[in-house]
Amino acid sequence: MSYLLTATCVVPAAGAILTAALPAGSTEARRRTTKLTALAVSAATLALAAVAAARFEPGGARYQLTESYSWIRSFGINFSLGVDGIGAVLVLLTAVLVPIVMLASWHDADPAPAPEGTFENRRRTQGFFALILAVEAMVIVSFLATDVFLFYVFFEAMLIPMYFLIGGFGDKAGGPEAARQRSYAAVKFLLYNLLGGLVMLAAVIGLYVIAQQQGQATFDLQSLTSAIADGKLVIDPTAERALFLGFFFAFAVKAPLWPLHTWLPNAMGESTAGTAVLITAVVDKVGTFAMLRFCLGLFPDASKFFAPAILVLSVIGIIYGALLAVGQKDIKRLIAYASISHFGFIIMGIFAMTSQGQSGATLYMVNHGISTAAWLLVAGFLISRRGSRLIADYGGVQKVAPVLAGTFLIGGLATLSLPGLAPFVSEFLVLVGTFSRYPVLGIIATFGIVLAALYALVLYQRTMTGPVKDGVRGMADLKVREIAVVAPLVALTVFLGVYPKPLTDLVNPAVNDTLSQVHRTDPAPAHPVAEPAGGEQK
Amino acid sequence: MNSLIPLLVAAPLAGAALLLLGGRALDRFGHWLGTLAAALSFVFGLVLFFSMLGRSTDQRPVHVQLFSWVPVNGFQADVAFQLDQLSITFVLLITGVGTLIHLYSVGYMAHDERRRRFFGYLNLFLAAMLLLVLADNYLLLYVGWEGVGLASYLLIGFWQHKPSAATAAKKAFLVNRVGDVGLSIAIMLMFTDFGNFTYLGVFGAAGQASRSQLTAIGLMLLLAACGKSAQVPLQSWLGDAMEGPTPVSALIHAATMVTAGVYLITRSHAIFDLAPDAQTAVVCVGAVTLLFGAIVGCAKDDIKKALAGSTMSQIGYMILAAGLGPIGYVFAIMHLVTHGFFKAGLFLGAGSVMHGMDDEVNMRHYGGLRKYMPITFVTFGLGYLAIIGFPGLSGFFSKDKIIEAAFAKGGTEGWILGLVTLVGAAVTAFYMTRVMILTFFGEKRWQADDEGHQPHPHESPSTMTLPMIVLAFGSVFAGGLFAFNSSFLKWLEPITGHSEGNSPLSSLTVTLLTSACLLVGVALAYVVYGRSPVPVTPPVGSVLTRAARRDLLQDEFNHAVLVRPGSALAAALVYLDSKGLDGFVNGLAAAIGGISSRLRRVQNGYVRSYALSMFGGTLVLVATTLLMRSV
Amino acid sequence: MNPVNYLYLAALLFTIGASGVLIRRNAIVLFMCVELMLNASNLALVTFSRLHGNLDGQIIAFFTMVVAAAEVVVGLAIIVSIFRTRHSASVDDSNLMKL
Amino acid sequence: MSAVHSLWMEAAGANTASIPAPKIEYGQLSPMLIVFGTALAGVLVEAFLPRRARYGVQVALALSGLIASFAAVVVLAADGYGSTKSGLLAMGSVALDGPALFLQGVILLAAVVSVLMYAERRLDPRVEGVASDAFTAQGAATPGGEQERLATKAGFASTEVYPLTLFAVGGMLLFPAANDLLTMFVALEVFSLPLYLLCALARRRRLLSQEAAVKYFLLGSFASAFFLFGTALLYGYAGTVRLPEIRDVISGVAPSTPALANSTQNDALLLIGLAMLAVGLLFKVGAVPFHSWTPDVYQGAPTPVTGFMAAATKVAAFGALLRLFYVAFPGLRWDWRPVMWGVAILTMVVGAILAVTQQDVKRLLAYSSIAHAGFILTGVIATNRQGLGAVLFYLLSYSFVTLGAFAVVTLVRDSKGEATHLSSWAGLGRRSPLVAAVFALFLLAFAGIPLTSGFTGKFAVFQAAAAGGATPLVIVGVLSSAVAAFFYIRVIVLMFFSDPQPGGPAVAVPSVFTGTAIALGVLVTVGLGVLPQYFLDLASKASMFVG
Repeated sequence: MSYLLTATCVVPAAGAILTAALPAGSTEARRRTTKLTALAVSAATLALAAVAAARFEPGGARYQLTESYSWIRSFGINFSLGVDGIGAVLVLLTAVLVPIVMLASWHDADPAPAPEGTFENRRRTQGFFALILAVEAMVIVSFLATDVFLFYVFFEAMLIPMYFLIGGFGDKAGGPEAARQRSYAAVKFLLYNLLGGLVMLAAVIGLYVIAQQQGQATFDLQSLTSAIADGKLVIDPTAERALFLGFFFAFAVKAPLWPLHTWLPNAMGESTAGTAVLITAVVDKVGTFAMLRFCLGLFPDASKFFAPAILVLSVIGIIYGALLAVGQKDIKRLIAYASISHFGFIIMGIFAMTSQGQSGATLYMVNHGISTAAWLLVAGFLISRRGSRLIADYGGVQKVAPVLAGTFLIGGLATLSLPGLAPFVSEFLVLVGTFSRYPVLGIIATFGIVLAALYALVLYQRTMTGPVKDGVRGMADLKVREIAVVAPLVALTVFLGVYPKPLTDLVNPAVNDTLSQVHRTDPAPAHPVAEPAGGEQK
Repeated sequence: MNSLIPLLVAAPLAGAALLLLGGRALDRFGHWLGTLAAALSFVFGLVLFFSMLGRSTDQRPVHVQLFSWVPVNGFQADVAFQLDQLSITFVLLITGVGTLIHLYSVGYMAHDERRRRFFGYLNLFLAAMLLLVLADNYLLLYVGWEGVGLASYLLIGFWQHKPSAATAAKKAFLVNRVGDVGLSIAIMLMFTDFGNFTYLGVFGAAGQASRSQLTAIGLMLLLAACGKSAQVPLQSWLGDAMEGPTPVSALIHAATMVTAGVYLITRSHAIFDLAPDAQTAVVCVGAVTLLFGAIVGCAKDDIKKALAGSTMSQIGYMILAAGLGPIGYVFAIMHLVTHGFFKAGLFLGAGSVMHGMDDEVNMRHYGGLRKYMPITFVTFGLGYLAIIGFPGLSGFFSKDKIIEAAFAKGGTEGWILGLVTLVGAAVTAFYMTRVMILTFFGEKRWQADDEGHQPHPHESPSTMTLPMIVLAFGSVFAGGLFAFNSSFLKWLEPITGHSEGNSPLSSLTVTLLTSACLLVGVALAYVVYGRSPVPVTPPVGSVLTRAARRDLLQDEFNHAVLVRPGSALAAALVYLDSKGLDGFVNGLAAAIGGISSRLRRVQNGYVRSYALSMFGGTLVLVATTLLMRSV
Repeated sequence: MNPVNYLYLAALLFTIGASGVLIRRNAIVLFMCVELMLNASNLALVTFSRLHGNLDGQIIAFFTMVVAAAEVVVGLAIIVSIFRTRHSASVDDSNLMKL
Repeated sequence: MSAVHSLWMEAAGANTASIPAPKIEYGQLSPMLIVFGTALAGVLVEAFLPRRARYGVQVALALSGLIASFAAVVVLAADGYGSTKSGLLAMGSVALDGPALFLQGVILLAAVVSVLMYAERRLDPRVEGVASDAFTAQGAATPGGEQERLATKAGFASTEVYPLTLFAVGGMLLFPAANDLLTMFVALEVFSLPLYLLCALARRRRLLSQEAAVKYFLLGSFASAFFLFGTALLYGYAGTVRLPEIRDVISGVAPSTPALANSTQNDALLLIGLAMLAVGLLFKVGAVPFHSWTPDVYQGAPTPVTGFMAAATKVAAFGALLRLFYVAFPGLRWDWRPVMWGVAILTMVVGAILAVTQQDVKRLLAYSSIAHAGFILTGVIATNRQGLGAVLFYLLSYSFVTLGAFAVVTLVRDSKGEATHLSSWAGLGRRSPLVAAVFALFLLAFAGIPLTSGFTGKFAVFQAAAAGGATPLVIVGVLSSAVAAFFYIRVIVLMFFSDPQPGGPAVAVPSVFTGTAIALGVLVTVGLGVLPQYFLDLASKASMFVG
């Protein structure tokens, strides 16, 4: 048994404790030590994640590098980790984004204008970076957990550091009103997700009880799924549907799926750009990831039963999110609604239950993470310069800060899934995968790409073009640190748009396995091409 | 040799990357770097062309697979190129005209501080356009398709500080996106029908598919073509796109990108040939746009917008021809190429005029420029003759063939189409003559601008005139060259197929009719604009004129049908989201709070009421316990 | 007399005691009502003891008396101390804490 | 009449013949005996030692007594009691089994922590040069009167609280172990009476303190009366007050006197008796609708006493409730379960909803304790072994979180003593991040966030309830947890995201006593959240009643 996966989880966790314990103080040197420590820890995590992904053999078993330690024997709970293709790419995404977020948030946690000697001035920096690392550790455990309970625990526990990140470290601008909005957003985030988690808790318990009654008292995902597949564990359809809904509700809140999305614009709007990236690019992905791994794996029949309804919701989400993004006046809320639209695509891809849809959805998680991070972080740089989130306060930025405008445009183009950039590949796969089974939904969803162009370009047009507005005049272009933040994201967006094969190779076997769990095969083409030019790959 | 094919795309792509990422260091020579990249690509194209010429007909198409792009179970998308007669034709047009326009831009953009970026965008456009025509499958074509859209967006909005330019760019992208939906759906349909979306695979299996499936695919492809080629109903962006620098209008919005729709339909002929209903739709779109663009072109005072209307109309010809099926494919492409020459020449001429007139675009402020800009006048004039189809010049050969083909469609349909194309030819002659007269003839009408600055019309520098001269050559001779011995027909026939159709009129009759229409158009224009001085402020004009000035109310229509309801919907949803969904949740929280504060009153602090609640509770407990037993 | 009647009496006394707790204001009276309830229980216990023919009930009754005595000690101490402060033994005056 | 008489005579004759000499298992009863003995010693200390020496001696005595008692519990457990063997002590009136030992252990630990909080003398500013604790100088003195001032000046201290607490602890130890209703009643009174007194002894806000005492006393004795009457009715039904014997009578294994069948042995007696016993116990656990004393008493009592009550009383009362339902009335499951469902649902929902609008920390915690009583009740209702183990575990985790939370409440002070109004807690996280973080941890544990003991307990209880077929209860529990989370989070928001009020309360630096109490709370909260297996095993092994 290798300890690689445990190390990948433990390093950021230990790093979080270490960072939190670093000497307090508001001097520049102290703060820099803190930041560099945290950055080093996240880099180490990235290295570990990369090693894990490299050691993963796409052709091999579904879960690899598995580790298992008894945790709570009474309930059959183990600390079991294992990585499959889907988990691998998402862990990589997390590990890549965290250092970038840290670098982007370099000064976000510098002492706020707070009274001398208060917490803000002494421990703010340590707190911020420790919380980020804590989130990273918990997210990674969630992606690697092969024990339902273990997953649940970290799925829920990550709310707490996220909550403090949202509520404690907002935009610097704004007075008491901003603070009020921020704590409202944090509470809303926590309550929504907590409610989701509690409903899931009921379902987790229900699953365990049913399994226990049939002599399968375990939370081990693989044992459960194989028992379900072999018919050793039979859940009656009503119960299965109820359990499915319990799980799905939690994931749909976190993902978020329309109409459970309303916490996201608040949370993303009020938090720092870095935190917003963590929310939308990393934490929310746990929700969609879990739909793919847990909902489909544990409740195949219920998944199929509810798939049409979920697809309808996700299509509504696609259009609704995009339309709301069009109507926003606030840059970050606009991006948040855009994300809601994108999550609609991801969920649609998952529940279309085709190889293309699910591979696409998995890629979408990664690509959306990268591209939205780029868009959002540049937006954050912009906002930090002007101190306003209102679109109307900007105009003509392109003239004074061309690099900023250029990267912002690339982020926007990635968001609207421009072919050649990574999100296109995944979005098209999702659309094709959905269309081949549900043509009408596929067509409606396709119109989401028009709306995506609308909100992305309108945002660019209003903020970056036109005559230079007063508050924008003299705005500095991106600094070296900021370019270092955006450059890797842009590079990844382009690279994965042109050559996503490394990811698809990882993801495909896991998707096949998931589809076989739900007993679904892709719809066959009506008139298959006798000799396909590309050659089938099985 | 085939390894040159990827380089066709790679050269301008590398140029774009270098220019866009390179930083200020490249400012001094970046424009030459960009031009070099374009020229290099052109050279590669020529080499490939001649090597293709050297092969027998069935050996000409070549196929290069670069790498597996998106491998997912059952879904294989490769980055692979297919170079055949059709694509090499486009390659040469794109890189040839492209190189010329790069050269022209060196002069035209000489004073723009962001010239390096401009060349970067131009190179990006070339790369995307080449990808579009070289792709061997629809998904890769889609990449190029949107890539040119992006380049077009960037270039239309190149002068971003002008709100009008930024708006126009956004509009162009959005309207194109609607078309892209069509392309997406078409690819999805192909995937579900055939499990494949390579040209080879789809065309090979098309015969087995039902007519309705093919019609659906065809219609979706048509939608895509409408977006990119500014055909009705997605035509509205092209006029606004003239906000971009003139070389852009010449390259993208006249010679190459906007013809991508024609390419798409011709390329997909295997589908359209089996879907007559889709073809009918194509023809209708072409015919309507042909007239629509021509009418708009008649009313515009902005020289570029007049030319844009003309472009729309000419592409309408091509689309119409492509919709005719094997009768018309070759001529659609032929007209496309000749149009590429003369329309690019015309736009460059217009740019040259603007260059000399301090960016004045209103033709009513021109007049008598032939004396000031002789080269521009001559090259523009040759382009003018070519486009109206003056016998012997390029446009004559290609347009004549299309009109013939329209008649050759046969039946009532053939007559209607033939007449439409003839009327179109007359209107073309009218509005182009109008442009010619307003710009180069008559009295000078230019005025000082607000700051009292008088324009001093002058001939453009040689980097600008040289491309215009080259294109003028093309405008004059290309058509004859193609028509000679039906060389173009023979060249493309293996790819597109060809049939003569059964024209009720002889070829000569058609030529005579066309010439007559041409004469009528020119004469009419002369009567209206040539004989009396042109008013500087436009007369009110008839209802039709006023409507035509406003692009036949297309924007008003879009606004009323799409934009206004759309923004109302968005606003309503924003309200609903905060008051409805969010309000529900907040209301729930408030309700719990309300219940809580009501319930709290029970806790009134009096021992006796606590005791009462306990006593009551006991009674209930006892009662229910007893009740449970009796039930 | 049928011993069961004692049971009815016990129930009646208990109810009277409980009602007293609900109705009376004076803390001492309230407390006496509680004592009445305890004594009603004692009566019931003794009666049942008699009916069952074992001594357990009677023994319990003794315990109850002791407990009641202890309760008096504690209860009166509390009531007296609060009376000293407020000069009132009305339980309705003690409602500083509510809601 | 004569038949009855002869029966009585015969029975009496049989009894007199077989009366054995009372046999007391001193060893097995040692936990209780040690505590009672220490309490008596404490009384003697009060009587004979000079005032100045009393504080130190009493604290040392109480702590050592409690620890010795805990050691006795551990020895008994190590001896196999509670897991492999069990016994009936003192002629069958006291049970020595798993739940009893486990809960006694928990009660003793809670008592140790409480005594540590009692002993805290650094938080309150020194009054006239004399260190002072949470208790009034002289309980009998009128609040604000001359006598009180003099007593304070003289450095008096209510060191009686230690023996009082020990008596209460002794009663609590007996309560869950009581194997007959009489013992149970006596134990109930033994631990209640000292608590009534303890409530009245606050140094600050004595009016509230006295009011709390009087309310607690009156309502408590009211509830005891119900309990006693219930005892009487059950005795009437079964002819015995031994729990196992009552069970046998109910199940028909040991029929009672047949002659009584018509007059007394009918189900009405049984059911009414059961309901009334339940009332007495539900009052102690603070279940709705018998909860109304909780907020007022929790608020008014001195905070260390509140902590002690909230933790230890709940443990003892649930122990007795479990024993009652599991030992005496398993046969009546189908009668009491629906009723208890209703009580549990009401308790969870009302507790959670009422807490939403609270403005006082102590009242908030009181309502929270009500909601938690509801969660624990779901485990009681499970009526399976898992449920029993889950309840035991929940009680362990809950008592430490509660004690920790109340210990933190004692630290936050302004010039008038503890600042319990929530508004004065605004921005606490900014002034004293550590204290606020610890309190936040306790709140999160209350809310049942994973990786805290609260989550493990909640999971165990709900899981048992679901396995016992009480799925709707689980769903209600989950939803009311969500509502409950709302007010816990509100406090966290207040502490961390609100701006501190100028002149708001400061956090006093505690002595080692309170420090230890809080540290223990944190340790147990995190420990039972992250690595609960050992204690789950312990609870699970202990979950077997004797009898």
